[in-house]
Amino acid sequence: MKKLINAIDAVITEQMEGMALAHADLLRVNLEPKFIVRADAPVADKVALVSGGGSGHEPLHGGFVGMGMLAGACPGEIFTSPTPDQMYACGLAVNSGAGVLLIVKNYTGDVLSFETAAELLHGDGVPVRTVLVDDDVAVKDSLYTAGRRGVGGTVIVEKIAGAAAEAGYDLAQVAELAQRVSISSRSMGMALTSCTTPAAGKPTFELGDDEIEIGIGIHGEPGQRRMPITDADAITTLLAEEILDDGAYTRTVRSFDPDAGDWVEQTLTSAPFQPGDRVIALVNSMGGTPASELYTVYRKLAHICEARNITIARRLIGAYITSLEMQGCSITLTRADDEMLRLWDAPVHTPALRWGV
Amino acid sequence: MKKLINAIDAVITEQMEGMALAHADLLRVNLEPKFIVRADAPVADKVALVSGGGSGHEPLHGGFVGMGMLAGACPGEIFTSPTPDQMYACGLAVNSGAGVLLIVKNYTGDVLSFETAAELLHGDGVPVRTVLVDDDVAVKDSLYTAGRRGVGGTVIVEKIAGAAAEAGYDLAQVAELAQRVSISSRSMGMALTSCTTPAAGKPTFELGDDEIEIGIGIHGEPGQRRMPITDADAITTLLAEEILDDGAYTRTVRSFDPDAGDWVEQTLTSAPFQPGDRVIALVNSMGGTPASELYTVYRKLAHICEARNITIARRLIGAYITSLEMQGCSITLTRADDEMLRLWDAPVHTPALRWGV
Amino acid sequence: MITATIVEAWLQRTAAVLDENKSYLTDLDAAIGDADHGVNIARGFGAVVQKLAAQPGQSLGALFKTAGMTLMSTVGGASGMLYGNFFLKAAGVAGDRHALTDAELLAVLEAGRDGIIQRGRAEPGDKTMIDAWTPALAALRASLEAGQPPAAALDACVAAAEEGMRATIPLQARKGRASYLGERSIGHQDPGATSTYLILRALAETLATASDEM
Amino acid sequence: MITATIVEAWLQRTAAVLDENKSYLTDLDAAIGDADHGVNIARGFGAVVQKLAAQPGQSLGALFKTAGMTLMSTVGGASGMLYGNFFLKAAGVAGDRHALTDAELLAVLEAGRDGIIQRGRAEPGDKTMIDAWTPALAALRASLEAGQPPAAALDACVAAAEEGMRATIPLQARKGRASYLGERSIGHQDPGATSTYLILRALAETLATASDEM
Ligand SMILES: Nc1ncnc2c1ncn2[C@@H]1O[C@H](COP(=O)(O)OP(=O)(O)O)[C@@H](O)[C@H]1O
Ligand SMILES: Nc1ncnc2c1ncn2[C@@H]1O[C@H](COP(=O)(O)OP(=O)(O)O)[C@@H](O)[C@H]1O
Ligand SMILES: [Mg+2]
Ligand SMILES: [Mg+2]
Ligand SMILES: [Mg+2]
Ligand SMILES: [Mg+2]
Repeated sequence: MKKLINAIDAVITEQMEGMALAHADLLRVNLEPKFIVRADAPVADKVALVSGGGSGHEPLHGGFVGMGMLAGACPGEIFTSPTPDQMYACGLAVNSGAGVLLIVKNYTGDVLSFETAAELLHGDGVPVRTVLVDDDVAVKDSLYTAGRRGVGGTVIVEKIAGAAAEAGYDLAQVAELAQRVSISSRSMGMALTSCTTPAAGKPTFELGDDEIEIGIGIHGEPGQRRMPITDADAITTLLAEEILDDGAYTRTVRSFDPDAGDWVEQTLTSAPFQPGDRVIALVNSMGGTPASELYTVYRKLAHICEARNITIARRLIGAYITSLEMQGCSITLTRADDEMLRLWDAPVHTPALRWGV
Repeated sequence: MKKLINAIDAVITEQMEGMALAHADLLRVNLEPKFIVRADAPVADKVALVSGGGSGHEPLHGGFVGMGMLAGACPGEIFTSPTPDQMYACGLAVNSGAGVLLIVKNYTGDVLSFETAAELLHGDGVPVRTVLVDDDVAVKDSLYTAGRRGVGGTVIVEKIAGAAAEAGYDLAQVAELAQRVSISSRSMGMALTSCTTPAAGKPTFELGDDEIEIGIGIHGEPGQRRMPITDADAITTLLAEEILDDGAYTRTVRSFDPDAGDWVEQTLTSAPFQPGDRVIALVNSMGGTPASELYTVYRKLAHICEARNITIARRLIGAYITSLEMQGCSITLTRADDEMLRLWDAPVHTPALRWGV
Repeated sequence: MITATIVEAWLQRTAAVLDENKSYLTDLDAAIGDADHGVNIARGFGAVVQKLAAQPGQSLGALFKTAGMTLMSTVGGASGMLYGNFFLKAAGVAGDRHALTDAELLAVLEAGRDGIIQRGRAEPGDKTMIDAWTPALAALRASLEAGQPPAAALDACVAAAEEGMRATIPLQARKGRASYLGERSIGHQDPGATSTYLILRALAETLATASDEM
Repeated sequence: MITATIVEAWLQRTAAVLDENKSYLTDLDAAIGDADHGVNIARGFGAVVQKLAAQPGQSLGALFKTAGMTLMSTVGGASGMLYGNFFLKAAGVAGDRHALTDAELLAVLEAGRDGIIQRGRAEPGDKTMIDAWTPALAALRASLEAGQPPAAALDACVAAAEEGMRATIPLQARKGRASYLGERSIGHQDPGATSTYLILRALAETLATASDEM
């Protein structure tokens, strides 16, 4: 295992300390329990977005803490959900009274932890709502699985909902919008290589020299299937078609209703992409793939979208939601309306995403 | 070889096409000969910065084309200097009449090509100057070598000189400032893994599972020495001390003087770092090292600088000058005065660096 | 009677056993999950043991609550939440008792198991830890109701847990991370069912040692 | 007389030989450089051949100029600029001639070599292509001045180039990318000196074939 780390137990702590030293103008770091908050949190009268998840996906989520995006982020151990005490303490630290929206990627561990945290925050009188991100089309059905995983769509949800919070939307409005962005997002990823968690010390899965893994998540877990390596255009076509040809997807989502003080279930359907749609596109590196290769992918994606009369209205190309040093990429498309595009363009100032300021 | 590419011959072209599709608001791409220019070039009354070098170092240089940084960039084949016809055509395309500054990383091929291009541009009546970047302290002497290589300092030079050009400095002033930033910069890099050029199809050098290479450049060339892998703090200390303990460095630099219409030689000395210095710090990924690990390096670097009473006034942490998918990092420190810091903070809007706008 | 001392000994033995089986569990999780089950659960029970050592003389309710809260805040991931919930619900039933009869032990374990189901909403056959818990506690209840001595009842419980664990191999996962693999999850033993088996085995062994010593 | 046809045949043979030796040269460059010499130079001479085929009947000056400009714009890197300069300077001496005497050939080659030195400012012993060019052209001049027949003179030239190439092995590089390696450049043969040897060998072989055919 070759990494720029020190003691394995200290990896997350030291990365957080590094962030605190580098970005004192943007964020503050708390180590026990671990969370990261905006330097100016709580921000009066603004809804606070809190997300979190296993570490190893940087810049997600800590790199998105700052003006116009997250108020707080809770990093777990590498590839392991954070714990409810982190989310609870983070929620308390960022709540201005306008309430907290918990952005939850759909993994059993994350869901269970955020559910507990939501109940704890509610118990303390914090107005709290939750939104689930489940955009990974590699998972086909929601009936016989834990449902689609939350992957690249999370970045889009955090940016747009963050801008809405900054613009003064109230908690119910931010939650409704976030849910809308979430179900408008679809992603698909692939790996050229595996990755190695410091604790395991060896690659999570083995890939042959001429094999690639299609339909991976973001935790070094094996994907949907394995195939011989092919070229960038073929890989891009495969990922894009999985997304663009994906039919309507229906799932039952549990979210916390602060008025009822309880969980409510909603059945939500994502409509398939259609000619005429405008989308935000994310071409994302899994960590070890350099930006140069992503442009080759983007080139093909742009051609495919054009041929289907889908307009890429905005795009983000880089490493935004990663699996440590894994080589590979994912594509996310989010169907966007005017409101979403306006909020996408709104100023954001975080370590990993910055514009308009 | 596992990469997101198509035909090997098309790698650079397709990446450029991807950039053009992704960033039509920022830049235009020319394919024969290959160069990238600001969408609004030539910009009236503004000095135009042109840089270039082998490909494989993305985002350098094409990712830095845009408002407040480069007017043009000339990508060579992977790890191979671009050719004078590219630089010549690019220089003509961006010259508004205020002249062109060629930013040259110190490699024999680059230097010879830019020298020829400067002569050609001068022959066409374009006011042209050159500045050499040679900041790699891994190269010890300038007498028995081709001199220090241009590495991370290039990013700092391009940002600050770009801001100066945007602010209306004239050609001589931009060149003088760029030269000052260049000789105020020192860098040192290391590799955890090698990298593979598409043409070669196999790693440029072989590194054992528990070896690292210290003092690498950015072309997959072997470094200064090889040692057993150690932890991030030890590696950071080693890199930082090479930079901070580096004595005065003197070299003879050839630059083009448009008034004389000829080359002039100047002997320039970089003063060593001193307690009390303010610096801009770049902690850079060689391509395959994820941002998370860079924060561990930054943490230690901050401690080291603090102990030496050197103030990190600004910092940049990410993949800015890479060697394809190589894992590893480099550190660059630039001694900065008020003018440089002001220009550093000035707005910039390019694919890979953006703030203030 | 199962005293607080015995329960602490159980948790200590569990911590030791999980630590020994850390790589084994993580390897199982690497096959159909994300390769963290062993490391995380061993860290969590290690923390429980440390916490309990610092707070001696608690009631069983307090002791289970400490265990549950500690697991929730140190394990991370699905199993941390689920085992955490197990002990929180167990705490509710144990209350301020300092010892449990065999029947009470059964009630405590069943409440814990129900807590796992309540949070995780897994059903038998979903290829989760529930596939070990459910047959194990059914066997325990049946043996006790048949009037078997506690040692034999617990042996039956462990045997059923082991069988339930092995029976996860041919199943396709429908809950948790392994469900993403679809048919590719078939042929692998569920890591959570395996840790459940180890926890119950540690309980049986602890009780056996304790009664030997009496 | 060395006609334009012979010169074109030389450049064709050079392109073929460099293409055959592409991996060999690139491997030499991998050891002390950046692993691109063979690929780049083969691409460059391939382009020269294509360009010349499209522009038949040029004077030797025009022909060398095309070669020089093409190398400069297709090779990239140090050697592209240096070999490009070689042909540009050679073009200046060849002028509008359509054939060269042996003495004129020597003058053309020497002018080209001086062009390399002028741009690259390498000295003998710096471990560059100059270490092949300088002894090779010295041998050619000496042989011709000693009245040897052109074939023998060119054999001496090639032998000296080969010796100069081999003599780069123990040297420490002081110019070009290999100089960054310091003492680690010792023990490796310089790729540029090797391509120079191959270019001169192709010249000797071309002239030998041409005179056989006469
Ligand atoms: N919904 C659920 N109900 C019961 N057990 C579950 C559920 N989801 C997952 N598990 C159990 O958790 C185990 C995985 O635990 P662990 O690896 O620690 O969590 P994670 O998948 O978050 O990394 C699985 O093997 C399974 O036994
Ligand atoms: N200053 C110089 N003068 C003469 N030859 C040089 C000089 N610098 C480099 N060379 C030659 O160039 C060769 C390397 O060529 P090449 O690999 O194509 O260029 P690069 O180093 O730019 O990749 C070296 O082996 C050496 O012979
Ligand atoms: Mg996990
Ligand atoms: Mg080169
Ligand atoms: Mg797991
Ligand atoms: Mg080379």
